Amino acid sequence: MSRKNVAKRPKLAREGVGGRLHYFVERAFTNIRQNLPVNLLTIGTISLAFLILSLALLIFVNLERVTETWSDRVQVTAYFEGDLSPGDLSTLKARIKAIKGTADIDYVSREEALQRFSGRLKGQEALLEGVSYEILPSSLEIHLKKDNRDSEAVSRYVAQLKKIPLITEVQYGEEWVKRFSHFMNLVRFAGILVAGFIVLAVVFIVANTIKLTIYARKDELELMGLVGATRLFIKVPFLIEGVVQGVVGASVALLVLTGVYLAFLHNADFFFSFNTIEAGLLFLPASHIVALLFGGAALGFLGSLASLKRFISL
Amino acid sequence: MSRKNVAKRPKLAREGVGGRLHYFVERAFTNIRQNLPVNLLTIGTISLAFLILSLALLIFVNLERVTETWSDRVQVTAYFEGDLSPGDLSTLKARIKAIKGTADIDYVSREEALQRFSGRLKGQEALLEGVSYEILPSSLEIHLKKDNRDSEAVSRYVAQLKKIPLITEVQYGEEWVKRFSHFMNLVRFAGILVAGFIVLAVVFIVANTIKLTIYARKDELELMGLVGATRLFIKVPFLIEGVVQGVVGASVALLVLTGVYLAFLHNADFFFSFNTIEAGLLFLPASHIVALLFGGAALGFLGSLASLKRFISL
Amino acid sequence: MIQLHNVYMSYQGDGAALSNVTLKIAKGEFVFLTGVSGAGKSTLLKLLYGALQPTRGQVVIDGVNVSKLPSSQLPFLRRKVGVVFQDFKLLSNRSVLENVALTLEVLGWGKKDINKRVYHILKQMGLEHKLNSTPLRLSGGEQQRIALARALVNEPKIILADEPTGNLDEESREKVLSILKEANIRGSTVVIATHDRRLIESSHKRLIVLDKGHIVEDSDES
Amino acid sequence: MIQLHNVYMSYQGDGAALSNVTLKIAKGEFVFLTGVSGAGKSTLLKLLYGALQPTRGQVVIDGVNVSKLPSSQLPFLRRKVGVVFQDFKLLSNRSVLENVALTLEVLGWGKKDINKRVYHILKQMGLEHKLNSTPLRLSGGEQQRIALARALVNEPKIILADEPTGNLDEESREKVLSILKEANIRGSTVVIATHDRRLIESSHKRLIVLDKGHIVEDSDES
Ligand SMILES: Nc1ncnc2c1ncn2[C@@H]1O[C@H](COP(=O)(O)OP(=O)(O)OP(=O)(O)O)[C@@H](O)[C@H]1O
Ligand SMILES: Nc1ncnc2c1ncn2[C@@H]1O[C@H](COP(=O)(O)OP(=O)(O)OP(=O)(O)O)[C@@H](O)[C@H]1O
Ligand SMILES: [Mg+2]
Ligand SMILES: [Mg+2]
Repeated sequence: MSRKNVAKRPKLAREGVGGRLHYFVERAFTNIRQNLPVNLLTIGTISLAFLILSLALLIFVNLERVTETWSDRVQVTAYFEGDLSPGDLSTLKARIKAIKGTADIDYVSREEALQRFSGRLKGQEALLEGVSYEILPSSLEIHLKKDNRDSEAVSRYVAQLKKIPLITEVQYGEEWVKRFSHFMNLVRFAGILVAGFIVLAVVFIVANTIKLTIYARKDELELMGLVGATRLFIKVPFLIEGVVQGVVGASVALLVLTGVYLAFLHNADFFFSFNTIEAGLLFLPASHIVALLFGGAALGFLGSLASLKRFISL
Repeated sequence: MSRKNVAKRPKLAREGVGGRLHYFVERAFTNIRQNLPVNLLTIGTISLAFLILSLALLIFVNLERVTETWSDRVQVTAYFEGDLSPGDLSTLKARIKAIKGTADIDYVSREEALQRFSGRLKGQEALLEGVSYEILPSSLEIHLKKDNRDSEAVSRYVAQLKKIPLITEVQYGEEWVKRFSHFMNLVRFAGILVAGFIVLAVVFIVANTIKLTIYARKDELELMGLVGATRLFIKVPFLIEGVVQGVVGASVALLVLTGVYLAFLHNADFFFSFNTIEAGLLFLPASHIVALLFGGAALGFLGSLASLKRFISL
Repeated sequence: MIQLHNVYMSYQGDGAALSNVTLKIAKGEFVFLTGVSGAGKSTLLKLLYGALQPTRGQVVIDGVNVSKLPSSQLPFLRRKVGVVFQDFKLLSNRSVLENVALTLEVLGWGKKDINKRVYHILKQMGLEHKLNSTPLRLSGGEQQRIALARALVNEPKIILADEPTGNLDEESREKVLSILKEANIRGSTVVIATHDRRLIESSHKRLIVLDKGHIVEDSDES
Repeated sequence: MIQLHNVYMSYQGDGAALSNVTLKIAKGEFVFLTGVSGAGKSTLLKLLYGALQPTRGQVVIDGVNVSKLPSSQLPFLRRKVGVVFQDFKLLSNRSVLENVALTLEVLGWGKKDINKRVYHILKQMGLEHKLNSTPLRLSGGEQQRIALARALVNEPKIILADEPTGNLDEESREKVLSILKEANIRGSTVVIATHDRRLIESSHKRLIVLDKGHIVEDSDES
């Protein structure tokens, strides 16, 4: 074999970016195989961390849903003098509809009002003896749109409502709305705090774990440099490896979560005669699932990148 | 130096178990110092895992507290024919007190009943015009002890109550108690599921991490064996190291949690005019803190033990 | 002191690294083991300190049949044997002092005695000034001498040295050889695996030659 | 090809490992570097492949001033230099094939060419049957020859071999030496740090002797 043959390097793996990428991906998977125990430990840890994260998300999503249901109770009741003709009623409804934030309007007649009232007095029906429905006023019950249910928005809405001449009185449980609003803010604040916390913790756990695995392979990093590999050449397979670990970890977490969710649905149904479908226990929406997978990829990538920095200072 | 001098080994480090232990502890701390980067990563991961765990516990403790408050609403109202003389009333109270599960008894006179009623009718006071308080009956409101608030216990209690001759009617919102009971069971089930989940995840994360760090030191384990160290001699410093990592990790987590808790107390107070002390936001009780620290120690110990098994097969 | 009887050793899946090796080394002997690269020298030594179990045959060290020794007893055999590993096996995160001290710590020596003894042996090796260095900050020959110091520091009954002079200059080599000979005079049985013809020739000691796992020459028997 | 000018090298906190070293090695030369253990041979070689930067002085390789080279250019210098490390630095989780192939992968060779070339060089070393072994399953001498194969496989312009025969028998040593000489004939500049007097004496090549970091003898200049 003459020098000429060798000195001019033979044709490259596959020329161009594609060939390079192919080499890097192959290298990354070979590395995973050759460091299988460490990789399994890493993927296991990432899975568990993501399991906690996705569980927290699942709880968050369902809590959000519950509080939404609760906030349906934020409703404004508008009273008006005497009875209205059907024509007047529909003009009134139209005017109310025109106010920003209105979701739904229900007409409550005197008869209905009385019925409801007697319902609330269960056990003390004696009280209603001799009370005729004419004592009770008819009213319009207005449901507000989701974004208009906090205390400020409601009072703004009520101010608008009061401007309509036919309406004589508006009731909306000011105190209750205020407290509810506070409570919601608090829950949201706490939720975001907890979620942020968990995200941070998961990020650091994953980064730490990846750092440990790269630590265990610092000899390899050193040798690659000594043999003439560029920084990029050394890093790329590790970065791909990190992405694979992150995505696989996140996927495993999501699979386990799905399993647990289904098992829970089933058993809750069975043990508590609690109809979970009716109760509307939600799974993570697709957007969250995609975000988690991307998060895994990003975390694996960035975790590897940050860890490599310490060792590659060629 | 003659052979005789050396062959008979000089006096031991410190004879006995105490001396050995002293050596092992010293060795463990030297090891931590000599493998500081890896140890910091491990302790960091353990801290974060425990932070999630202790946060979950904190939420759990506070939820428990909230649901307890809610369950205060489970109350049984006993009505009786006409007015009772003070003497009769106290005999009645005594008889009720004697029933297992009674916590508190409040006498509600007719006047009070009317007052409450009008309170509930806010905005529709017109209805009460001409109603005298004599229409309303007086009653005894009975609060139940914590353990007697689920649907079965309540109906058992009511059955007992009904046996008392003076009492003509008992009301306890059967439907509501049933639903509340179900809801509580569900919440408790979900809570335990989530907590168990997190505990498991944390256990595995910590074990995995310790396994990684021991993996990085398998040369050391091998050499110790070759140099004539017994299994115990090799393992003990690693086990101590694991315990230290676990305890330090758990402690850091608890410190951070305390910090966040205090910051939250302060800011919630400020931003939401939400009086956190009145609302009774609890910190972890001492028992939980001790359990977490012991858990950290146990986890570090067992994690190391399990990991070592793989490498020490002398 | 050392007896091998019909020892046959093959690593999983491979051919035999040792075949039908029968060997007797008396207490207090000084033996060179040689043979081309891959002949089985290191494998033979590994059998003697119980890092490997023979596939067939018996290995008896100091009256103990190693192949039948329960693993809990192995450490006590190893304490009688000082080994210089061909790849040194120094712990890179511990100082030179600690590396050498390991052998004595395992025996339960006190700190003071350890420090005194380690200093003494490092001085013999001419490396007392490297006491607080870590192995990665030493030259190859220095590392080799640390490995030797660790093997000799507790004056073991048996010394097994696998290529202990491969990274040493003439002068250091002589010094190491004389240290080993001194240990031999004080009663240790010494087995040295080496390629160093000059070392062997200058010593006039028993020589065992391995080839492809067979003993092809034993100066004691011929 | 290689020029050192007033090079002074001291590891942090320690005394000088190299003092005032001035040296010129022409393209195509074959040089032995010797000196007692700790004299500074490995340190000198490390300067030549950019693993260390001199504390003072200039190191020029193939027209490039290493001390002024931006770190992003260092890999391209290293591709011209094949190094046999004193401690081998083989990757224990990769096969022999992969270990040797590394040098070629870095250069972007295709898989087929790599396999062909690696097989060829391993055959030269007499180790083609160990292609799929991992380094930990090889004898010391076999490992050393793998390290040599990795350094030579891409026929680099410069070959730096740090004690490349310390674990080899006479025969393998001759073979290794002849392989290095062949590479030299094909144009590579070769620098060998060694303690092996016999190797040096039998070769009649330029000899540089280091002592305590100083060049005390250079057969080319005397
Ligand atoms: N762990 C192992 N697994 C499989 N084969 C091995 C292992 N260790 C050694 N071998 C093989 O066994 C044979 C003998 O190896 P050994 O290390 O005993 O040789 P050696 O005489 O010490 O050689 P050297 O002089 O090169 O150190 C060699 O062919 C080697 O490849
Ligand atoms: N990384 C380092 N940090 C500090 N000191 C070092 C380091 N590497 C080597 N030394 C010291 O520098 C001196 C020269 O070392 P070098 O490795 O160059 O010697 P050498 O000639 O190769 O010796 P040998 O023949 O034993 O391999 C020695 O005293 C050694 O202890
Ligand atoms: Mg060997
Ligand atoms: Mg050297």
